[in-house]
Amino acid sequence: MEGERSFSDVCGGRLVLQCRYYSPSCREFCVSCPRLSLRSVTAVTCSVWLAAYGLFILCENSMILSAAIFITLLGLLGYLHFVKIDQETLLIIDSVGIQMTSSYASGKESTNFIEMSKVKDVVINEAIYMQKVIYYLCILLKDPVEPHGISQVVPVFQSAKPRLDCLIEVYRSCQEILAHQQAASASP
Amino acid sequence: MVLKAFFPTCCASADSGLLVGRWVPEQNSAVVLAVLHFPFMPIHVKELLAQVQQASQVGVAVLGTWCHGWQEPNESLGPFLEGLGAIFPHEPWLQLCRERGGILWSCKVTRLQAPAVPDTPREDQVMLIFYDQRKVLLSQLHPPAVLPDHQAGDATASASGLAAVFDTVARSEVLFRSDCFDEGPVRLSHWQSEGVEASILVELAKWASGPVCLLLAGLLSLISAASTCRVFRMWPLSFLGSKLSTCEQLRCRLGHLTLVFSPQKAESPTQLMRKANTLVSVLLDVALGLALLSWLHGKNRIGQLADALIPVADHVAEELQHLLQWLMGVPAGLKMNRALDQVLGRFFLYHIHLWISYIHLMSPFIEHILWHVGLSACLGLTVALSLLSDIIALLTFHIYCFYVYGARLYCLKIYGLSSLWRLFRGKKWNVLRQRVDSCSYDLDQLFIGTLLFTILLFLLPTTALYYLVFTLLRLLVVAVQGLLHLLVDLINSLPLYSLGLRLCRPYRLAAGVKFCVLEHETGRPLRLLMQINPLPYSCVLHTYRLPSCGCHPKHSWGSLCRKLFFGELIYPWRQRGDKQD
Amino acid sequence: MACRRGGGHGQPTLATLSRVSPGSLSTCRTHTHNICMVSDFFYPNMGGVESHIYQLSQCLIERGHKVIIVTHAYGNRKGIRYLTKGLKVYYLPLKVMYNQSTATTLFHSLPLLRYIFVRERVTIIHSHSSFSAMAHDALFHAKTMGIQTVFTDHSLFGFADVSSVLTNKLLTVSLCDTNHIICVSYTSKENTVLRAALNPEIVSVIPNAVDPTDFTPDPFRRHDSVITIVVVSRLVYRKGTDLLSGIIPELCQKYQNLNFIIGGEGPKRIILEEVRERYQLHDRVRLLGALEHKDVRNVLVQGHIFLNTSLTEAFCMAIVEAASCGLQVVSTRVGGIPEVLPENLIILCEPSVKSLCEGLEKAIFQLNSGTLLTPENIHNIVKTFYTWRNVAERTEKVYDWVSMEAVLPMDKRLDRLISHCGPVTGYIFALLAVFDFVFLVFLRWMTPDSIIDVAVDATGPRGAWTHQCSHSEKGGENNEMSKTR
Amino acid sequence: MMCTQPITNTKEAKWQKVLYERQPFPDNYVDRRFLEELRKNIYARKYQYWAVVFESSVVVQQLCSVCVFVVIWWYMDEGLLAPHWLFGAGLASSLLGYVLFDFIDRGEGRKKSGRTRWADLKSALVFITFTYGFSPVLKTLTESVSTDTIYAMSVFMLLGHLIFFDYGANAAIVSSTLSLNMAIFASVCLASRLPRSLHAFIMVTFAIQIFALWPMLQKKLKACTPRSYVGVTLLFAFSAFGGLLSISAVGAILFALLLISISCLCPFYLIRLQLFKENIHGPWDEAEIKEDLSRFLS
Repeated sequence: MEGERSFSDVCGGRLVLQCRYYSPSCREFCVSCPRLSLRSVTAVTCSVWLAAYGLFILCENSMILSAAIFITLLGLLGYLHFVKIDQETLLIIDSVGIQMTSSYASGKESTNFIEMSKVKDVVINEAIYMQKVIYYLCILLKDPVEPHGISQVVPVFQSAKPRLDCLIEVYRSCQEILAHQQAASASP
Repeated sequence: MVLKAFFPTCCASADSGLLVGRWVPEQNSAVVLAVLHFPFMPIHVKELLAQVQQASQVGVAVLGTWCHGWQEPNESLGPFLEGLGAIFPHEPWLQLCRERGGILWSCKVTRLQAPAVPDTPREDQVMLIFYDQRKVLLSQLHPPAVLPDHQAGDATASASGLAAVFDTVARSEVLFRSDCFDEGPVRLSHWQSEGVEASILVELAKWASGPVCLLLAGLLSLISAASTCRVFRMWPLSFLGSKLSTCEQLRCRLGHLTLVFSPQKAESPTQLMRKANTLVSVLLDVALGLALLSWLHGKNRIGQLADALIPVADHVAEELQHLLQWLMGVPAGLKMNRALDQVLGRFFLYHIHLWISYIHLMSPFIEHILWHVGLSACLGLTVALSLLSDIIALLTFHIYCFYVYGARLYCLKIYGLSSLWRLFRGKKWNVLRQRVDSCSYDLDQLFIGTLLFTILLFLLPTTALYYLVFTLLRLLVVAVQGLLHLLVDLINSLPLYSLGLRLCRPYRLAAGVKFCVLEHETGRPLRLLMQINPLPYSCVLHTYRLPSCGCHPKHSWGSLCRKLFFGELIYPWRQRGDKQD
Repeated sequence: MACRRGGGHGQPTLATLSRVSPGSLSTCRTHTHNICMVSDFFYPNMGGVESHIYQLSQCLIERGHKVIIVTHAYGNRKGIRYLTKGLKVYYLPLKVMYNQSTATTLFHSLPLLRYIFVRERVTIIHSHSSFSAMAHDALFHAKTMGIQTVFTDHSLFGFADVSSVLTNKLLTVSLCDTNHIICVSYTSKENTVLRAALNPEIVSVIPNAVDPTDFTPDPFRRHDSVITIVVVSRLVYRKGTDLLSGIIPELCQKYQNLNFIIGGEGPKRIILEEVRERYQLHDRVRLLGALEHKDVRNVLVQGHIFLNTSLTEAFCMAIVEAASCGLQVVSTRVGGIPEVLPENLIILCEPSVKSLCEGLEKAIFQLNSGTLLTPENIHNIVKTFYTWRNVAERTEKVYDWVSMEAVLPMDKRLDRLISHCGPVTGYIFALLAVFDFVFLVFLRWMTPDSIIDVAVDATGPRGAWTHQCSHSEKGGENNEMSKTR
Repeated sequence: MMCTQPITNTKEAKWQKVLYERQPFPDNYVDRRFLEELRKNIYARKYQYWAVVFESSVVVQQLCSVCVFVVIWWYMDEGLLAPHWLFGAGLASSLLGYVLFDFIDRGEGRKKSGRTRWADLKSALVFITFTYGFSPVLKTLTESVSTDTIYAMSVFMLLGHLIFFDYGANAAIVSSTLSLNMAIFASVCLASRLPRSLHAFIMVTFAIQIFALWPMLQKKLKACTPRSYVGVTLLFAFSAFGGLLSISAVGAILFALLLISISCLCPFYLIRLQLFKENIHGPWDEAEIKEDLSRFLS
C-alpha cells in the first residue's frame, strides 16, 4: 500500500511524506523537500555577478569577473553536493534494522544502517534549535554495557525538519513494528 | 519472529540442489553458503560437510533444498524434496524455489518438531536477503568487532547480528576453495576465485619476503643501536638533535622502517593496514626524493643555486639594514626617543655587519655543502625538506637574534610598567592571595616609582616598534618553516594505501551494510538486496592516518597572541617557565 | 531533588477539582491556567527562590494547572527536562553574566520566549526574584505579547546608595504595568511599594513555606550535656557573619559547655577561622562548609538554639525550618523577621554583638531552667503556619484575579510608562517597548503562530502525565533526556 | 477586582502585621498601619555656614598650590626666574616648614609615628640624588613629543590630582597616593619642557615640596591652630592670585571667581539644598554594624 501526504516543516516550507508498506514487517518513509528552484539559483548567480561587475568597474581588472564565475560555479556544485538534501528515507525492517538514507541534490547518497539488536526505541523528542523549540524523531541506541542505559541518540529527518503531525505519523507505524518485534522476541 | 535467509547472488542461477550453509539460531537466520547439485551420495555430502566443519570451526549443515525453475516441474519432485528432509534432519527445513519467470521466488519453512501447529503465522514470515559472496568475504567491517575466539565452534554467538553473517562467510572460505571444474564426488556452486596465476606470484612473494625482512630488520637494528650509542648522548649533539628537524625526521623514518620490516607478522587487519600504509608512504617519499635528486644533479643546477644563494643572503641583510635606517629616522612619523633609537639601531647594524662578513667567509664552501645536502634527497623528499627548513633557520639566524633582543627588552619594559602602574594607583600585587591589594607606600618610594614610570612610559614606543618589526620578520620565517613541516607531516602521515583501497575496492573497507528492497508481490516472501556500505574517506583518513612526528609549536592561537603581547619568546626556544609546565 | 514529593496526591486533587461547584470556597476555580514560571534561579542552583518555584509549581500541578518553568542553561544542562509529575523545565542557552543572572539586552531573549509562550499556550507569566534579568525580560515581552503577568519579589532593597537608586528605577519600569505583584512579607510589600511606586492594592502578601515533613525534630540526636548553637547561612556580610565572629568568643568564654555548629560557605568564612584560631576553639566551633539542602535538617536537629544574624531578610526561611525542627530561635530584628514567628518561639535582638549575646544568654537560661517548650510542641505549632498547599491556594486566587483583568494595549502601556516612570526613563523605555513590539511583529512575520507546533501538555487538564497515556509520544522513556543542537 | 473576596467579620478582627496567622483579610489588604514605620532623613546633618566655609579652605589651598606651581613653571620657562633663586627659596621654605612641623605639636606626631630624623634626611637625600641623576634623561625624554600633547597630558594629570586629592571626605574615589603620583607625573612632563636639565631638576624638587610636603604641614596647621591656618590660606590665595595676575589678568579674575564660588557660594547652596533632602528609612534597611569587631581579631 502506498500513501503520499503533504506536510510542512518547522519553517513553514512544504514537505511530502511517502509511506511504502512492502510487507507487515518492512516499511519505508520518505520525506522529500521541494527541489532547488531555478529562480533562486539565477537570483543568487545574478547578484554575485552584478557585484563582481561593480568591482570590475571600480578597478579595471578582468580577473574579478572570471573569479566570480568560477566561485559561483564551485559554490553551486558544493551546495548541490554537500548541502542540499532532497530526500530523506527511513526504512525499517522488522528484526533486521533501521536504515536512514539521505540523498543529496546531486544524487549522492549517504546511508546509515542500525541493526535492530542495537535499537532501544524510537521516540519523539523536543530540542531547542536555533531560535526555535522543535520536535524531532530520534532513535535511541542501547548501551552495550548496561541494557537499560542509552548510549546515543540518532536524530531522523535531520535536514528536513517535519512538524509534529508528520512525525506522529511515522512514529506510530514505527512503534507498531517495534511492538511486534518485542512481542516476537518475548515469546520464544 | 521473521526468518531471514541470506542467499548468495551467485547461486541465484544455479541448478536445483541442496542448500549448504549455517543456521544462526540467535537471530534465527539461515546463511546459505553454497548450493550442492543433484545427483549426489548423501554419504559424500556428509563427509564433505565434516571436512569443512573441522577446517573452519563453522557449523555448516544442509539447510534445505533449492529448486530452480527451468527443469520441468514434475509432481514427484515435491515428495522427493520432502524425503531429503528426512535424510538430512535440520530444524527448520527450508524449501527455496525459483519459478520459470525468474523473478517469482517462493520459500517454505517446515519445522518437524512442531507438527501440532502445522503453519503458525511465523512460518510464512520469511525474508530473502541476497548478498554478494565475494564482497562479503573480502570486506572488513568497521569498527572491527570483537575477535571471535577460534576454539569454540559457536564463537560467532559473541559477534552480533550481521557481524555473525560476515564472520561465517569469512571463515568458511575453505568451502570456496573447491573448484567447480574438478570432478569431485559432489558438485557445488558458489563464488569462484579467479586468477590463479596471480595468486602463484603472490605466494612466491610471500615465501621470499620472510628472509628479506629478517635481513633488513637486522640492519635497521644495527643502525638504531649506533644512533643510540653514548657519543650522541653528549650535550651539544643531543641538544642539536632535539632542535634540528632533520634528525627528527630521520628518527621517525627509522621507526617506520623498523615497523615495516619487523619479522613477526601483523595479527590484526588494522596493524596490517598500518604496515602497508607506512611502506607505501616510505616508497613514495623515496621516489619523490630520487626525482628531486635527478633534477638537482642534472645540468649543474647545484652551482646555479649556490651562486644564487649568496646574493640572496646579502640582499636580505641589505634590506634589513635599510629597515634599520628607516627605524632610526622617524618611522611613519612616530614619536620615538631619539637617543634610545640611535643606540638600538647601531647595535643591530653592528650585528648585520657581523652577519654579512660571516656569510662571505663561508661563501666558497656553499656549493659543496649544497651538493652533499642534495645527496640527502635520496633518503626521501621529507629528509630533504626538513634539511631545507634547517638551512633556512641557520640563514636567518640574525633575524632570530634581533627578535630575541627585542623581545627581552620589551618584556622587561612591560613587566616594569605593569608593576609601576600598580604603584602609581597605590596598589600592590599580593603574592600569597594572588590578587591586587591596596597598600600605603612611603613618599620616596612613590616619587621614585612615578619617576621611573614616566621614563619607561615615554621610552615604551621605541622598544615596542623595534619589537614589533623584528617579531613580524621572525613570524615570517616561522611561517615558512611551518609550511615545510606541514608538507613533511602530510607525506609522513597520509594513509595512501587505505585511500587507494577505498578508491579501487570500495567494498574492502565496509562501514556497514545497506539494504534495498527488490520488487515485491503479495504472498511471496520479501526480498532484500544487501550491499556493502563503503567507509567514507574522512573516516578512512581518521582511522588509518599514521602518527605524525614533528616538532610543532604546541600552544594555541590565543596563548600565542598573549605571549607575543607580553614579549615572551615563542617557538622554538622556550623560556624556563614554559619548560616546567 | 525531583523526587522529593512522591506522587499520589495527584488523583484526589483532581477528583475534587472535577466536582468543584461555583458556590464552594474557591470562587472562580471553574477554569485552570497555563502558567509559565520564569526566573534565572532554578535547580541545579540551590537557594530560597529555587525551592519556592519548585514547590509552588508542584502544588499548582496538583491543583490541576499546567505549569512550565523557564530558566537559563546551567553548564551542560540545556534544552528541555522533565521533573516530578511532568514539571517541564526549559533551560535556554543564554549567556550568564553575573552570579547566575543572565545578561540582558532586553531583546535577544524575545524569539525563544515568544516561541515557548506560543507553543505552550501560556496565559499567565509568573516571574520571580528582582535580581533575575530573565524575569524582567519575560515581563517586558509578555506585556508586549498581551499576556497577564505576575511578579514575586523575594528580596529587600535599600534606598541609600546610587546602585539601589538605579535598580529601583528599573524595578519601577518593569513593574509599572505588571498586573499583580506578590511579596513574601509585609515589610517586603512596603519596600516593594515604595521602590516601584506601586498601588498597594495590587500587591499581595503570600509568605514562603517550608515542607514540615522534611524538618521534623529528633531530640535524641542532641547531647543535653552541652548546649549547641546552630548557625546555617551563607557566610557573607549580609548574613551578619561579622556579628557571629564577635559573638562566638564572648559566649565561649562565658559558658564552658557551649558549642557552635556553623553550616555554610562564603567569603567571610576566613574570619570565623581566624576567630577559632585565636581563641583555640577548634573543639567547640565546627565549620561544616557548604551544605546540601537535604543535609540541613540533620545539622539542625543536633542543636538546641538556632542563631540567625542576618542584617536584612525579606522572609527568613532558615528560622522557620529551625523552629520546625524544634529549636529555640534567636534572631536579629531586621526586615520581615518579626512577622515570621510568634514571640514565644523567637527571641528578637538588635543587630549588635551585645544585644545578640543577651538574647542568647536568655535562651540558654530558659533552656537550663527548662522553661522552653519541647521540640515536639514547637514542631506541632510551627507545622500549621506555612504549608505549600496554602501558598498555592492563595497564589491561585491571584491568578484568578489577574486572568479576569485586561492587559493594557500598546498605546495605554506607553502612556503609563511615560506618565509613571518619570520623563527621561519613561520615554526611553517607551521607545524600547515600541522597538520590542516591532521586533515581535517581525518575528510573527518570520514564523507565524500557525506554524508553531502546539506542545503536548505534560501537566494540566489535558496533561499526558496526569492521565498516564503511555502511547502518546510523551509517555515512555524519553522524558528525562533532551538535546540542544 | 478584590470584591470577589468575602471579607467577613473584619469589625472585631483586628489586622496584625504577622504572617503565621490566617487573618480574615484578602492577601492584598492595605491596613491603616501600612508604612507607619517609614522614617525620613533620620541621618540628615545640619550644617553651619562658617564651618563649611572653613572646611572648604582645603580645596582652596589645593587649587592655589596647583596655580602657584603652574605660575612658577611659566616663569622658569620664560627664563624670568633663575633656578638658583627658586632652589634657594624652596630650600629655605622647606627648612622653615620642617621646623614648624615639629614645633606646632611639639613633636607628638613624630613620637606617635616613630619616624626618626635620620629617616627624613635619608628620604631627602634620595629625592635629591634621584632627581639630579635623572634630570638629563628627563630633559631629552619628551623632545620628540609635541608640546601640545605634553600640555594636555599635564593638565589632565593636574585635574586628576585635584579630583583624587584627600580633602578629608571618606569617598571611594579618594586616593592620596594616586593624586600625588599624578601631580609628580605632571611635574615631570612639564619639567622636561624646560630649557636645561638644571631647570628640570629644580622644577621636580619644587613639585615635591608643594605637592607632597606642603599638604602635610597644612593638615597639621589645620588640626592645631585653625586661626593661623585661615591666615595662611588667605595669604597663599592672594599670592597665587598675584602671581597669576602678573601673567594674565583674565585668568586671574577667573581664578578669583572660582575661589570665591568654592569658598562662599557652594556652602550656601549646600545648606539650601539640605532642606529638599528626602531620605527614606524603614525596617527593610540593611542594618549596619555599629561597634567595631576588629577587637576580636586583634
